[in-house]
Amino acid sequence: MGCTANGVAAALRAAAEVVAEHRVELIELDRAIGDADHGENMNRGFVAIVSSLDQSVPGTPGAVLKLAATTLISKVGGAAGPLYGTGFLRAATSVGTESEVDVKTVAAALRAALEGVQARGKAVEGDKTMVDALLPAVAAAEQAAATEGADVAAVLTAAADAAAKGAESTVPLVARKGRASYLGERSAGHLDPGARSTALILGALARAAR
Amino acid sequence: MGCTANGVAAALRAAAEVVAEHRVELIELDRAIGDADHGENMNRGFVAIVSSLDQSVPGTPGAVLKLAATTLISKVGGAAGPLYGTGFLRAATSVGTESEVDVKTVAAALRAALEGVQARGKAVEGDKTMVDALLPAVAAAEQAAATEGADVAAVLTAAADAAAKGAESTVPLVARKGRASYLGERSAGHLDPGARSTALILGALARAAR
Amino acid sequence: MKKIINDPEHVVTESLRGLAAAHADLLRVQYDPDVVIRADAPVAGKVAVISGGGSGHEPLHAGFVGPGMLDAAVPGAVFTSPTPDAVQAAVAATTGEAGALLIVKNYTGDVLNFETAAELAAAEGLEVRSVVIDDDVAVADSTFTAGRRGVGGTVLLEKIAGAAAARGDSLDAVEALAHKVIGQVRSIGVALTAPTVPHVGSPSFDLAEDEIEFGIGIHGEPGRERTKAEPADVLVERMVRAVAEDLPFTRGDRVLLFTNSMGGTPMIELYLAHGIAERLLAEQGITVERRLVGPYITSLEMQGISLTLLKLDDELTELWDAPVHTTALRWRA
Amino acid sequence: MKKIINDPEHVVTESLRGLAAAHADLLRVQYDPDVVIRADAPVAGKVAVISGGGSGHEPLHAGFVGPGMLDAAVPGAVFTSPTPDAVQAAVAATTGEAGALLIVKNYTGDVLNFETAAELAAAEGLEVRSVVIDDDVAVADSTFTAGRRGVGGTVLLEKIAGAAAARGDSLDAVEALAHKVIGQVRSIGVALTAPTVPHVGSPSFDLAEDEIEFGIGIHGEPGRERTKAEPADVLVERMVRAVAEDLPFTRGDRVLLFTNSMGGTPMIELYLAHGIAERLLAEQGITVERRLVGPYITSLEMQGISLTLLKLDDELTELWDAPVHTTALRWRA
Ligand SMILES: Nc1ncnc2c1ncn2[C@@H]1O[C@H](COP(=O)(O)OP(=O)(O)O)[C@@H](O)[C@H]1O
Ligand SMILES: Nc1ncnc2c1ncn2[C@@H]1O[C@H](COP(=O)(O)OP(=O)(O)O)[C@@H](O)[C@H]1O
Ligand SMILES: [Mg+2]
Ligand SMILES: [Mg+2]
Ligand SMILES: [Mg+2]
Ligand SMILES: [Mg+2]
Repeated sequence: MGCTANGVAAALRAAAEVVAEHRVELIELDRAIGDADHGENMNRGFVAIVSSLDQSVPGTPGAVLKLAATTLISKVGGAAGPLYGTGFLRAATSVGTESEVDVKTVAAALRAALEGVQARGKAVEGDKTMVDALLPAVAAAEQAAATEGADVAAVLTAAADAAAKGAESTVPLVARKGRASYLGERSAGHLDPGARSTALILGALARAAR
Repeated sequence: MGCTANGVAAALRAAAEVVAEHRVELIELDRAIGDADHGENMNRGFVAIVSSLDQSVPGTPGAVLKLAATTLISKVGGAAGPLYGTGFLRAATSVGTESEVDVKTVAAALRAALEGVQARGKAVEGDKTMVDALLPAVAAAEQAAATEGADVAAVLTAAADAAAKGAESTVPLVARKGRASYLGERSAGHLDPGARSTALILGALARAAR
Repeated sequence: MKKIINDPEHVVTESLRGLAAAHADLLRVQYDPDVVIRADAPVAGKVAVISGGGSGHEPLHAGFVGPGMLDAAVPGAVFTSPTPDAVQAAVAATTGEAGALLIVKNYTGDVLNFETAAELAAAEGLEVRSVVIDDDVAVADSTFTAGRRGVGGTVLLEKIAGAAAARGDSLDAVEALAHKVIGQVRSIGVALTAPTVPHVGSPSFDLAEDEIEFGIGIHGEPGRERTKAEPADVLVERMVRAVAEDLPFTRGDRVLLFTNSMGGTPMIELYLAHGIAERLLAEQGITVERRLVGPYITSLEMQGISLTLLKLDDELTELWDAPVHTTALRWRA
Repeated sequence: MKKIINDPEHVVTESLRGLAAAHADLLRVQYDPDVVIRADAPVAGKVAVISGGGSGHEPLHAGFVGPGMLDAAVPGAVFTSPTPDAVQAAVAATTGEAGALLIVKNYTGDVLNFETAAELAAAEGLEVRSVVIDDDVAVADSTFTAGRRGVGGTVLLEKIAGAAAARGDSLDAVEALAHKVIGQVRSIGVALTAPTVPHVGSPSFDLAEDEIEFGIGIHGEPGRERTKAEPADVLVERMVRAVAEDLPFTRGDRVLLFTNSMGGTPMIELYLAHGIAERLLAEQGITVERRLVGPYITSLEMQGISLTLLKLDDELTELWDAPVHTTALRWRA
């Protein structure tokens, strides 16, 4: 149960590992319909998060998430940097200064992250972006959180599963936001790299929480 | 027997055809140890000679050779332009204003051409240049010209055969002149493009003379 | 991949070291975050003109830092927009009372990162505005998409905004001029080969030996349409038509024609294409009054070209002609 | 082969049309034979400085025509030296009482064609001298071979001879200066890929994905040695050593460092290499006092770079700094 600051830090380390493992895959996905940097961008950001955490782990879950947010904003660049950065920042704000997070807090943090991403990027469902992974993830998390006896792991697992499905659902879509939109019809038939990274990260967080 | 002005013109047309046919081969030979333009250069020159001859054929063999010389000088460029140009120019001067050329005149013209090429390019036998084709050709032509009853065709055929052998002899040589010399030892194992074009042209002249 | 680099991760920073060593008279480089700053910045009383974006498009933007053009350039990782803190560092090093104009190419990443930086700068009491250039006619425009990309027009915009700031225009005036330029500049690009991003190691897309990408972007994003290679006369005519019909440019217009190499195209081909474009425009009664020919906004080693047309008037022409002294553009200085 | 051309046979002439259209203020072009001439030539009382060679090395030489540098450039076919009548036409258009200096790169073809042209000009009573530049240390020198090639040093020579002529030096003086430059300039090149000559249609040589040519020429002639690709630090060190040891350049020397792209190498790599060279020279106590970084003598789309070192003194530095206004080099004008 990773709900303390250390638990969140461990979950972010797990996410960093998954991002590193999938760096080339994300580059290749972005190469097909973008500019071939998404894996490099995300990996640069998460490597920086881990090295920050190696220095010291902030005292609360919210502070850890905020550290992740500012690191992503200042290290990733591209579209993903501000979008993920804003998402983590809103999640951090939503979590506040509590020393432990529960299922409700987690679900609310995910909702806040989604709202942040949408506020910054203006993407709606079906635009073939990370929103297509994050939006069903939030809905699933909220549903799980409302279930009797659910723990954080269960909530994140529900979110991760929904994100994975959501990511897959981007394949047939024609992109309307981000770099892939320049391709018009030619963007159909490819998995969106940002949706994939969202699913990967949520998957890692869920596994870490178990 | 191509010894009148028209005969020389016809022989030059034959040479132009052979050069055109072997354009790519000469480019490829030059690509291996030079800069891949010899076939293009020679072809540009001989195409120009033919179009000059199409306009009008000068009155004497010497004048035809001079036309070829000035055309090569002004159209070919590279090393081959001035070298072949000088060769043809010296040959023209050697032939003088006679209206027909005989075996002696032909042999002397070839010798003059060789001397011109060597005066301009300073190459000696074994430097892996056109001299390695032209030098044995001259010797063979002089020997044939001294033979009882030899005609111009026989003299040119002897020159062409010797040139072909001379060209082949450049394969193992390390170049000491021209662009191939930059390659040092790596120039060995390749046929010199200029020696090959010399052999081709003499071959065409000989066939035309028959 | 064969490149003259060490570790792909440090390629931008190591390249900036060479830039700094070569042009100490013109610029200085701050590292981590990496920013290229005009040597004599901040220039008192002058609006700072700042641009930036992913690296790999050199000389854009760092090659345009200097008197008469940019006060700072913010290079991101290769093909990746820079982060807000880097943009902020550029603002901090160059911006005084007169404020700053950020010139942003219209890509989601650039827009978001520069937007965040502008907010942070505003929070520190600096007057910072941004303009977004989106001159690429290859991309269908719509408020429901990311919109058109910023490409070749950026170079012209940076020169003209820089000249306006240099002559002492206010931030309002420089901003208004920038909007005017953005309103009347259009570009189209074509690629014959793909670039190779150092950290990727293989070409950004695959093109058959007889194929070209028409409407290519500058990041190796595949273009709008893949077609057969064509003779220069046919290709350039398609390009001129795409640009000239978009604004539309019409008979009697005075224009600046910018024929740009994407990096790997030899000058001999670039001038050949430029000559065709000049001829076609003359036939349409469009007067080419100024021109720029060369590799100014590139995509690493990609072979290809872009054409940019900017409608001129007396003021824009005067600003274009004004002295400029940068590593890549220099005249009357 | 994918190129932005029409018929390979007309690529040079069609490219010159674009050049002429783009830079009518600086130069004019005469066709058949093709010659690029400074717009205001002949300049009364000035020694004419003329150069030329095969095309495909742009901006060399036509990009250096203009006040302070060349009076005329003679472009041959791609990678093929021009013919004597073309050189003669350049002389005729630019040369008066003060005479002309022909700057010839040391290739058999160039030397022979320019030699013939000089003879023809002399026969018409014009005073025409030629100097042959041979700065490429990759080639072993000997009077029994074609000798060293003329490469990057040519750009520096054209600038300095042009500046000397512009300040009113006599033909003797310009010639002497040219010999001085030739005596103290050295270059080395490296190729990562091969160029493709339009009329050939396939690359001039084949390099494996992990190979480079060390000591490459500028015509796609294979270099002296084929080696494995190396990190930039290692490669540039080999290059600096090859050049610096040849003259030899020693501690305390003041030099101009010219880091040149062969055409296809992106600026980001070029500046990276330049930075390494600056560092290595500083470590050796050699003071880099002037620098030139960019694609100035190229080999079509070949990827690769060359390094050129010129030993400076006050006079050469002053001539380098003197105003120049050409399409490719421009300062203080
Ligand atoms: N407006 C947007 N809203 C939400 N997500 C977006 C938006 N634009 C792009 N993205 C996401 O960002 C991903 C690309 O990130 P990345 O490759 O790192 O940045 P860039 O596109 O700048 O190269 C896309 O796959 C998509 O999921
Ligand atoms: N100094 C020389 N003397 C005689 N022949 C030479 C000399 N230099 C070069 N050649 C000949 O010229 C040929 C190359 O001609 P070409 O490719 O047309 O010119 P370039 O070398 O200028 O590209 C060589 O194969 C060689 O036979
Ligand atoms: Mg991307
Ligand atoms: Mg050749
Ligand atoms: Mg990117
Ligand atoms: Mg040649």
